[in-house]
Amino acid sequence: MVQALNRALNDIMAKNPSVVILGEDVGVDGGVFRVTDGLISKFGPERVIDTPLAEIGIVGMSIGMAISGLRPIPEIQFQDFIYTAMDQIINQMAKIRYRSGGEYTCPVVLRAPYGGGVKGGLYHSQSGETYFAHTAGLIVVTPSTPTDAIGLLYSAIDGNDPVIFLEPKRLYRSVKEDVPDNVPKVPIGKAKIIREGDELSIITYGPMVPTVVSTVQKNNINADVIDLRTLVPMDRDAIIGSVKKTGRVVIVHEAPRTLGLGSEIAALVAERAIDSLLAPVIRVTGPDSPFPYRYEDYYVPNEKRIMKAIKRVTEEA
Amino acid sequence: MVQALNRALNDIMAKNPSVVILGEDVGVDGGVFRVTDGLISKFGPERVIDTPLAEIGIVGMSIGMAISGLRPIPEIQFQDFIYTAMDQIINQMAKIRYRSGGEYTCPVVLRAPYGGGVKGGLYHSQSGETYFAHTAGLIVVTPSTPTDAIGLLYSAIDGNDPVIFLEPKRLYRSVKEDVPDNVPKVPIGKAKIIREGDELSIITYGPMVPTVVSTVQKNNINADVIDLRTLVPMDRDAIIGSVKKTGRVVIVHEAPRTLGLGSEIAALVAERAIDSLLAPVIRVTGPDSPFPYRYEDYYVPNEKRIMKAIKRVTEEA
Amino acid sequence: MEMEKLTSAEKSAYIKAFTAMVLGRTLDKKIVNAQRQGRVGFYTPTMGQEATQVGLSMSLGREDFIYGYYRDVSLLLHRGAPMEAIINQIMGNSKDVEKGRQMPSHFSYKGVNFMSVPSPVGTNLPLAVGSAYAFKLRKEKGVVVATFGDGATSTPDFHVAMNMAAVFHVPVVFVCENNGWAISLPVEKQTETEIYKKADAYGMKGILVDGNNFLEMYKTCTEAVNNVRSGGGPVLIEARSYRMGAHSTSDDPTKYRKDEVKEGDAKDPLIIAEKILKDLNIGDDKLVEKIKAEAQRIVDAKFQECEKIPPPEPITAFQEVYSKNTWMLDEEVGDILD
Amino acid sequence: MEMEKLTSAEKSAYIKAFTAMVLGRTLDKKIVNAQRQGRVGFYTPTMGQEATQVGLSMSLGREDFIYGYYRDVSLLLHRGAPMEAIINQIMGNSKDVEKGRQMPSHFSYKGVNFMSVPSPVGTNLPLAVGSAYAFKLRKEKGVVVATFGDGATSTPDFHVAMNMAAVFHVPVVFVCENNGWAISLPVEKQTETEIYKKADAYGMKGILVDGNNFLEMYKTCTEAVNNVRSGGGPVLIEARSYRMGAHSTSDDPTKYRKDEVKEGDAKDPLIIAEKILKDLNIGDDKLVEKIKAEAQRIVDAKFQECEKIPPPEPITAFQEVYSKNTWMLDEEVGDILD
Ligand SMILES: Cc1ncc(C[n+]2csc(CCOP(=O)(O)OP(=O)(O)O)c2C)c(N)n1
Ligand SMILES: Cc1ncc(C[n+]2csc(CCOP(=O)(O)OP(=O)(O)O)c2C)c(N)n1
Ligand SMILES: [Mg+2]
Ligand SMILES: [Mg+2]
Repeated sequence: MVQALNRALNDIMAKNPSVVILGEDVGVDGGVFRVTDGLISKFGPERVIDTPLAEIGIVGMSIGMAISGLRPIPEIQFQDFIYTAMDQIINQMAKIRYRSGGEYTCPVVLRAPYGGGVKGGLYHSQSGETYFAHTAGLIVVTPSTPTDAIGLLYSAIDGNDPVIFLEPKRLYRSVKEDVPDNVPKVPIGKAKIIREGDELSIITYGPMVPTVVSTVQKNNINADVIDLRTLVPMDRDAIIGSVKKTGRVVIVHEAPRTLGLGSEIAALVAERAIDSLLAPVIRVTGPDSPFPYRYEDYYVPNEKRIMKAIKRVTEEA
Repeated sequence: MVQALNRALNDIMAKNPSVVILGEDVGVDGGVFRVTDGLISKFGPERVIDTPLAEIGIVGMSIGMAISGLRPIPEIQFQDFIYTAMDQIINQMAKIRYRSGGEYTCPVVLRAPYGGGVKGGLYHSQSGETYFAHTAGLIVVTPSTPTDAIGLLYSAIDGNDPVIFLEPKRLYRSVKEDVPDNVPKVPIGKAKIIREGDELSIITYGPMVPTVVSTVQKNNINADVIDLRTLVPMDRDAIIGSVKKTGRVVIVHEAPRTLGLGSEIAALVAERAIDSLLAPVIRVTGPDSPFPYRYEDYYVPNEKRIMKAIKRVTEEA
Repeated sequence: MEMEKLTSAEKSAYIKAFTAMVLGRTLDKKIVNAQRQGRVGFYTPTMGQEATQVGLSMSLGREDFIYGYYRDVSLLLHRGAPMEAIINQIMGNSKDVEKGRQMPSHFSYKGVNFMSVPSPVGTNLPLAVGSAYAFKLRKEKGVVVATFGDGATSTPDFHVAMNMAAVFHVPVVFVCENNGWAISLPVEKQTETEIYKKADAYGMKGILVDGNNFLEMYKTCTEAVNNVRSGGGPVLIEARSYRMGAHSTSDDPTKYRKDEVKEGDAKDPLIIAEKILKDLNIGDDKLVEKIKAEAQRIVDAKFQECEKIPPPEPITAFQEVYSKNTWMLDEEVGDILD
Repeated sequence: MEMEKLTSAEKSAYIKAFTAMVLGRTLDKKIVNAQRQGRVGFYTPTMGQEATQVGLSMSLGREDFIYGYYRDVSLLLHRGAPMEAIINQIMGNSKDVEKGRQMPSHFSYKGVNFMSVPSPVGTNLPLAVGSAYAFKLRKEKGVVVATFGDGATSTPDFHVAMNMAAVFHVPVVFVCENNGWAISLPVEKQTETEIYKKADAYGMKGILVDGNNFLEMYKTCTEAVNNVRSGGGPVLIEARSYRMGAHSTSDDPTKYRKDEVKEGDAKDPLIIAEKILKDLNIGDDKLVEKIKAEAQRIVDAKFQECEKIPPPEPITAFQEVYSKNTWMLDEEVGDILD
């Protein structure tokens, strides 16, 4: 996925001279995960900007750049460090268009690696999608494959709204895929039905997608597997359509359970598909605790826990 | 409620010399809502501290004070301004005990007025409880009456965990009540069943409680009305118990719908009481938009919208 | 006062400046009164900062972009924003460009490149650096101006913006309108140093100027702005004045201060401006009175006019959250307006 | 080098200092090697900052409280934290006081008043001010020390902490361990001024010191700390050294720099310390070699010992989130461990 993102950024920057990249170590170093590798030598330090250590500045400058007509793609080195910039995100980025009566807009595409997978402990593993998804005014997307990463990035940069682009760092190097030459845009707001089945609906996204898919394959589960791709606005029709068909739901994500994205999905189901439900809606998620250095594998949902949930919803009358 | 809080703070400071208050304008001015009025002349400027304008500092200093044995009660002037301090809250306050292996603790009681009611527009009306409730390590409480405000504050200051104490500014002056001389502690984690009924369960908290109660009274609704009081950890048993009895649920809060607290409540119900459910779980909430200056009354749930929801769940088969 | 020979352009510029200051003051008092009568919801009086704002505005060009703050009424007026735009915002009526979404005093006026004001103090500063970066990258000649109070210098955003502006050497002018107070906190308790000296910490030039004197402001700002415009890098200007009114219409300053400067005092920027006009032989009592009377007439008329404008449609309160509403919002608003 | 007459207490203090530096360096290399062999998950080498840390530590008392950062290994050792505590943290084993919850290099050791290190850069600084406030309120004689890198000076927290420390006049010592780099960003691109000069912006004293020389550090810090302790208000000390290693074991510095200082160079703090010992006639080659050999022996032995310690129980990863687990967490962990 790192190479895919790098390729997409290359394309985007070559096509549009208004696009700039900024963040810590994104230039000379090429980013700590190498996503921006080589860009500075191609596009110069004016467009690939190594910033001082201040997320408020990275995000705040990006907002100002966008207001003044640029198309910034800031990088937050680890999503865990985004919170010093939270005010800029909640009170500025998400509200520029609204508060100015539509006279100013804020098309920033904010990239941030999130989730576990690098033995990073409580400060290099967080999954903070709830903080963004709850903030009206932000689009939130997350790819689960290299091709989707490119397609979503194209859509994000073509839109006119601020986008929080969450990159599952667990999948940066683990997923291999033949990426086609011409990757089409992945539309914002549309989920992908990865597999179809009748017995239950498994709803997931980002870092958990490969785990869910391999669990389903290995155990021959007859399930719809939905990769949300866009977290806000969520693809209600895909979710509700599937649940109406299967009547059983398992939601899988890595973020802590309480008010994790799963709670919104469960609420949508409880609001719109209650008549079709044949079993409790089960969430398989990270626990309501910080992310530990040791026992990462216990924190992150795994095959065993997913299977337990699947059994529970399918065995229920 | 302002007077009740002021009285409780007076008590607490008189009893425990380790308690300090800090924030913008909390001293000489007595707080912009007058909650800390008069405290500085009683307890001196060393314990009632007017700070420079920086929420990171107010929160960050409080955390350090708590680590070093004080019992700080910081005030954020409006909850909307807490986001510059979000990193301190998420990455420090909520994680001190955990990351230090329990060797250091962080008993800070962070007070912040929240919600609409003062014609404050998008930056003086926010209800950000989700941001805190999703953060493991924080206790989140919110009173709906002056007596509860005192009782919850006593519990908060007696505990050993960081508490986000959200004060519904809409109720600061609107609710009158005879507050008894000796107010008992309100236990953390326990909801209050304000009214009992059989036809449905209405779950709400903080600023929406009086609106829900008056709606139910005026329209003679035969409902359980549950005031959560503690948002984290939520009183699961009170919620599930009531839903099992009534089979119908309406959730009312002012925060935006997507990933508002209602989504967690709905998810709990969908997980644990699905067999008892006789109707969809309906959320009556603020919309997924910023809070407008004009048309505050449209943003905030009102009798009409609550009644519509009640009708919908009770008329359903 | 140095008695240089003034060109007629200079003379009319000074009269224009004085007029804007008088208009600002007159409008201010009108709104404060209207608020007391319940005709306006809220307001942050700007009295005492007219010279700071007008002097600054005189040094700027049309192409320059302003991240202002909630007291910048005289700046807006001098820069050419129609008075109606200000009053409509205060009233949040259907002609308010912000469509009644923001609290009074949170102005926006694209016609004079004045970006919509947020409430959280200091948070516009990093945006100003970003805009200035865009100007520099595109080799445009505009500069970006950020105004803010003394309280704002304590915020995280101030520090980060100053540092990044200096590191990236962008054309931004930071103007601290130091009115001595941040609600109840005097500037002496806000920080242990003089504000303009904070520039040193960033390798930036810091300038102190008398913000009560529009001519001093004009001259100092012109030099500073020209230097920024010609690639000299960012600058911090501290303009010292005094907040003559309450912090806002919700504030009661008697809780924490005696008003040290009152209208008509020698330090009142309008009194100083009047004296300048007279000393430079640009105006006399008659002119001053005429300008004041005219200002009152205009303010009264505009205010009355704007009060008749109907409120925006309720639905506008829930639009433009995105380029296209989400389905959630559409549904929710459907329910609300139903 | 001034040839003053040294007391025997001084002599042994200097030997202790040198020993701590050697231990720090030896341990550093041991861990970096172990990481390459996959025996350790991650590490942030501290090589080059030994003199800064040890000189600082020499100036402090037991009662002082430290908000350190991830490179403060030599500081911990000199202050008396057992080497096992450091290695156990690196390994996250069952004797790690943090119970394997934190990444390597995020030390905690209450026995020497060293607060658990978080990753987000700079964010400990406001905490240090709060702790210092507590000390002052209770009239205790301890001072609070916050250490951090050059990169940290750009953070919001740095600004706010410095300003509040000065306003409240609390006993806090800010020590910037300026090693020239923040990952790939050289300090010249981090900010346009020298770091110690940033103190001026807060009305605080700023001091520049050679962080490669433990004796200079010791003397400068002692004076500064004593002044803080006696109520002189906070201070900012900039100690200049050089990050001789990679930023971390995940970093490849060849992408962005040539290593300007190598082990054994004249600027290597250990070489400087050796020379000091010899110049002051405290030690000779033999002593130095003995200390080094002894250090190697200790490090090897301790490392081997700690490697045998079993990991913590999985359940410890999900405890102490609160004083008492929530029902949610209990349930979730039940499911996880089931
Ligand atoms: C981040 C933040 N914290 C608190 C407030 C509440 N508040 C509004 S104005 C103000 C004082 C601002 O003082 P200053 O910057 O000097 O500007 P002035 O009002 O004096 O013009 C405060 C504390 C806010 N708007 N934003
Ligand atoms: C707020 C935050 N942003 C980014 C990072 C990632 N990061 C870790 S260390 C570092 C550089 C720190 O440099 P400096 O403060 O000079 O300390 P040094 O590592 O040189 O000792 C960065 C950017 C972080 N830990 N915290
Ligand atoms: Mg002020
Ligand atoms: Mg460094």
